Amino acid sequence: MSAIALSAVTKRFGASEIIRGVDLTVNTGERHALIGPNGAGKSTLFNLISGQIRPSSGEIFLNGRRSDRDAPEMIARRGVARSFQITSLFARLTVFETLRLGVMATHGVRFCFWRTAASRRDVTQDVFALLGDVNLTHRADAPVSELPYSEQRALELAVTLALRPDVILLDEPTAGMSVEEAAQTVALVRRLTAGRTLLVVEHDMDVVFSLCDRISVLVHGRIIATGTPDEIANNDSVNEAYLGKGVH
Amino acid sequence: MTYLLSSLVNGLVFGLLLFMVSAGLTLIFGMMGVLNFAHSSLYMLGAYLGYSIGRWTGFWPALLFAPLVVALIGAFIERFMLRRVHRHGHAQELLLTFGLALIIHEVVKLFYGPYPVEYAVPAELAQTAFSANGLNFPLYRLFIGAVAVSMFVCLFLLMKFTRVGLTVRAALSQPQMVEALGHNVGLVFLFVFAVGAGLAGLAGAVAGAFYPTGPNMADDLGSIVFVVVVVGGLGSLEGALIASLAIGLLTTLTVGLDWTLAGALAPVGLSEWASSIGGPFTITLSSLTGSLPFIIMLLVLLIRPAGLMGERA
Amino acid sequence: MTLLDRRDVLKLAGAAAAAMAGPALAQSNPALKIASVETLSGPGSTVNRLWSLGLKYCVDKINAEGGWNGQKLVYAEYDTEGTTGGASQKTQAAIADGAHIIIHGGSSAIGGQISEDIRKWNLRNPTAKVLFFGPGIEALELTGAKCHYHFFRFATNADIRVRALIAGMKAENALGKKVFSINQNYSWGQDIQAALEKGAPENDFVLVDKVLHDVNKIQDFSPYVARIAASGADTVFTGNWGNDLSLLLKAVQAAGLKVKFATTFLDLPGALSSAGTAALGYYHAEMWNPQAYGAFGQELWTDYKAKMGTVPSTSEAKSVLCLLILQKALKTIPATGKIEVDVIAKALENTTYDAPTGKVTIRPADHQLAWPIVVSKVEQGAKFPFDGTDMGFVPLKIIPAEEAVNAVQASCKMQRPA
Amino acid sequence: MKRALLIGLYACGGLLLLAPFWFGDRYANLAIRMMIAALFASAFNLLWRQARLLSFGHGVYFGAGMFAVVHLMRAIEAGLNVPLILAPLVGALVSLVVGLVFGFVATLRSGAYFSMITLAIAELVYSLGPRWQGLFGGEAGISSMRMPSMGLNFATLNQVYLIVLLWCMVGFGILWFFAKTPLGQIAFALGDNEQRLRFLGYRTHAVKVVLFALSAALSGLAGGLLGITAENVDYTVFGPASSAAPVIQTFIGGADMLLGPALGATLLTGFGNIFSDVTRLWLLYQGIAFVLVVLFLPGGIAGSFATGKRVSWGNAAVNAFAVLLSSCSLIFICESAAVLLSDAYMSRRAGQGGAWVDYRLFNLDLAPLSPLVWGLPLLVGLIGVALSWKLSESGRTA
Repeated sequence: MSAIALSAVTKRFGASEIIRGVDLTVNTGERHALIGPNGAGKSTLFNLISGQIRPSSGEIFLNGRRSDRDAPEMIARRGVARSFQITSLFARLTVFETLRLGVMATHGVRFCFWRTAASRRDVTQDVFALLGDVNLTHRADAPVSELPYSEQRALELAVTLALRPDVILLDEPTAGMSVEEAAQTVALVRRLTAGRTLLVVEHDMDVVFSLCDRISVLVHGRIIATGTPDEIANNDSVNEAYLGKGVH
Repeated sequence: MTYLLSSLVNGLVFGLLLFMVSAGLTLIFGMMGVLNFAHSSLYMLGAYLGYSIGRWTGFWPALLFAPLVVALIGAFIERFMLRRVHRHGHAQELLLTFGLALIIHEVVKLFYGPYPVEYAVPAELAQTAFSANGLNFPLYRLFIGAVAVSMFVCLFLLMKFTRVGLTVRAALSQPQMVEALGHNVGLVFLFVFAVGAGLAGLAGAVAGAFYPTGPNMADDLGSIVFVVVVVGGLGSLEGALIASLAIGLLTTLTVGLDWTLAGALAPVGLSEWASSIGGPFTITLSSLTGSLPFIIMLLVLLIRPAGLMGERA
Repeated sequence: MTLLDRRDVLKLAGAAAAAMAGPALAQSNPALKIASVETLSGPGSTVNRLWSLGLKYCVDKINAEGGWNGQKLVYAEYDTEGTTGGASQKTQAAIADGAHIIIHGGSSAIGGQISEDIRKWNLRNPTAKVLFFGPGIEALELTGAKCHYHFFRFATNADIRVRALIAGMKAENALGKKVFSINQNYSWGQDIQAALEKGAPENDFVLVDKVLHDVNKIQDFSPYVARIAASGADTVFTGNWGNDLSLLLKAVQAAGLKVKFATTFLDLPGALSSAGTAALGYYHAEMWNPQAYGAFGQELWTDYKAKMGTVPSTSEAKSVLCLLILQKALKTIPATGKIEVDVIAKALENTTYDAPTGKVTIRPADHQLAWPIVVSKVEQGAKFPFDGTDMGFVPLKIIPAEEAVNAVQASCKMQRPA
Repeated sequence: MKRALLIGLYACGGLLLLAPFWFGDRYANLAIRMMIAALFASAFNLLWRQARLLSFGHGVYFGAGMFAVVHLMRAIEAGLNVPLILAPLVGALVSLVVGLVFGFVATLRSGAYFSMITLAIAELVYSLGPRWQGLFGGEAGISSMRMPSMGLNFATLNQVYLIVLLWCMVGFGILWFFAKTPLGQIAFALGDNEQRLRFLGYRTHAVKVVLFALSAALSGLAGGLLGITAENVDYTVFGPASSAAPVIQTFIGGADMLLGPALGATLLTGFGNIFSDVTRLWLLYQGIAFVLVVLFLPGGIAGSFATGKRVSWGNAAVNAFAVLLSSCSLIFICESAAVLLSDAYMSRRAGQGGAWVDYRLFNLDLAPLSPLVWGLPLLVGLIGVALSWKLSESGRTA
């Protein structure tokens, strides 16, 4: 069974058709990258899969269940977590509190108002374990808004992972990072997503080629090719439409 | 039949007045994202200024100057107040205008006293347009309607077919880009807010001569105008027009209807039971006229949250 | 210590000048303290502050005549801020400041709250009772189910007004056969409508249609005017006041509808001017009419204008009359060195005030004042022009107090002090 | 220094809580109103501080609690055996239910829409209020009387004060505790970034409804306490003034602090009580204060004390002096205008052949055309404004 399956998905905004009949399959356990030139519709496709917007037509299946009419929170509860391209966490919370929100969700602590959040030891333990994973333990009490960019990205990743998802959607996890930071982040992603399904939108070709098992190329709202990194690198139409441009 | 005809015409004119006031509000919200709580206060200012200026210059020049002064006040509010709190977000802007509404209300009372002032229709418009079955239809109503219609046409053309509209819309979605293209975004916002305020001022100067110009006129219209804008879809001029007309007609036509919920239950034989409960079951529709806009608003929000013409959020 | 600043502020503002002067004088007789609890700020202040102005004027007048028992009356104003909660709070404050008589004219809702507050206060504090006067609160209930010994209604009520209007207009042959009722949808308007329904069979007219509309919500009355026209009514009865009256009359004027109106609040500021000449020939019933009050009316009219800046509106005049009746009652009470409000109440019950229109008495059963009612008609060039127009209310018929006053409501079960 | 000032402020507040026992009914009454306003504003601010939802219709829930409690008190009068001290709880429960229903509708949207929907709901209830005679008692409302229970007769306000104090402490305790619970944390996150929270699997609409209902319930508790105090309620409690009060009080006090709204509510209730009898312009001053706070003190009064920045005693004193100067000047000019524009003054002028006769204000006889009368206050005001301007400039460069 595939983790993510799209069939003939279309999305129109007013008169303009952004996604034009996309078929895409991401197998369970595979690391899949979605690439394409600016304006190809990558973010839109990403938002469609994660439930932020609904397709105009077509069907989306996550872990074999139809999901294109579900609210984001229902998709999240089904073990599909996404990160955001522009870091958008909770400005008034500390790093610890932010991560705790993710962990509480997996522990089913939601409408609880009869005990303090701090009294849940198991939650606190999980939070510190995750903080350790992304090397943010020393930052636990810092407000999120005061973190440097790379640490915000690491926290974003940690929050995504806190849901213990089996399908992870990452939106440009290394955008805006230096080469060094990007390499660290890739290592982090590789380590933390081991054994899970990963769909990543990424610009940086080094990242894509080093991280992913398969790649799909989106151009003008259509998938023009899907394959292993080698296949994609040698695909003529891809070179013409996308990589070719990148070389210039 | 006379009743129906006169109610239809009255409803249309009242709807058009609602449109005149809500046009500026929806314009400002659509362009700047600011919900202007002081909008109906600017409408009131327009009426009072029309009255004051008119005492010196006569009615017609006042109709020109009063909106201009209100537009200047609007420009001042935008430049020195709204812009200051802009970085704190829309809620802070909303609170600011809410506070301004309180101040304008008190200042008007300070200067003009607590009673309505004598703002009268000029002699050349204080005539009867036509009569039907002994009821006169005042010419001034037609004048209000004509001003509203021409306002809609001008705004519509301005937004759709000129660079002003394009720039404003672009400035909202891509402020940096528009700035880079050499447009002054701050000036665009200043212009929008001043125009919105000026429209409210014009509506006040026109309507104040017909409806009483008193310190409560802002409160009276304020919440209904919000309803119009929400029902029409925030930011949509066409939506505001449709919603204004609908609410104007509906509130006018229901005046004659003494329907009750208990009466409506008669076909299923529950009429007496409902009457015995009393309360909401025995309220007549005609006595609900003032509440009707709010009921409509809640229904629209439940069925079509973005409003009639609003884009899906 | 925010709580203690209040007194200092009062001093600074000079509002309590009289209060400060009080203790300095002889200790033998305490000064009678009168508190006006009224809506003096916010939207409702438009009409309501008139009551306070009238009281202020009359207290000054009484004090100029020597006050009572060698002491000047002490007068203070309290702002309800337009809410019953604020009214209740300010009533407490007035009592704490030592008020003996609290007066509210503006609204039946706020008056009802104050009346209840005072009823409870008097039950709980039998040694420091307080009186409550209502010179303008006309909801029937206050002399009905909510009546109590310490409340006096120095005003008419819906029943009195409607019956007076019907009687006056019938005498003029002006009532016609078809009557339309348009009223605000709350107790006052409902009371008027009920009084009309009751009066129709006795007085040989048909209530062709009746409308209760939202209070202070209607922007445009032309649909109602269309409904009046459709009904073919000869006379329209309305208890509307304030904006609701101005707008209704403006719409009638604009539509050119030829129909007589019978009104209760046409004499308040803003109403006649918005109605314009359409109001000519309208009928009105009220206990006060400057022309009917003859020399007294003339004197009040000119003296009030000299002192307060405007001619007295009906509200102000009613405030004045309320205190003049009190003054008369006070004169019958011998100085005892203390103020007992039960004694004042008793004296009021026994007082007959000779108004120029006839005798005014206070009915002990429910403390409703029985006034002679003046039915008048709006005419141009009247002796006392109202509201900045050249129109005024020319008296047609004075209905004696005992005819005008309504029957005691069965729901009033007044507990008299032992 | 600011911390010390804040602690001092709270200590004063604590002392004030006990004041009514020394100063009698009048102050008990004022203190009760202050505490009720404080609880109401804080309940309103539960929505704003946490979830960034700005309600303009909280009078509905306050009123619902008040009506519920007065109805209950009538039942107690008729023989129902419920101790009076538990009555406010009923107000809270009724408002909880009302809040769940209206909250469900209102929280379908957020931002400005939410504000407008809450406003419309309030207008709707306000316009329906006088219709439903049986429930709302028409224009006169319904009234009751406190019955003795548990050995207290509740005839004096001091005894009522005890109930109010107790329930307000419970209310504030709930507010304080709630912020620390998981749901409280979620609510904070909701205010920051609702979309992100949804992707963590939280049903944000449900969170908002629960939060709204809790806020409504605490508002109802405050309303219930007023019901016990006033023993009377009518539909005007649903009016715009009730809904606007917590908004104004909260933002003047400081919306981002737990006790900010309480501070604002206490101050404004106190000042309103004092000034509304002295000046007709109290609402104007309140409006100006509100706008100035929104413009220059986004954190409100409490927020300006609690910033991380260190400010010297000297600067604070100068700033306070500057504010004092400009407000004195403002008050003088406004009050002068009020006198000069009044009918009474107009007629005095007319009596003197239109001359600008002297007017009386603050026990002074003033000539309206004298440059001193207008110039001095203007100068004083300008000095005040310049002082605080200079201070804020130097604060920015430092």
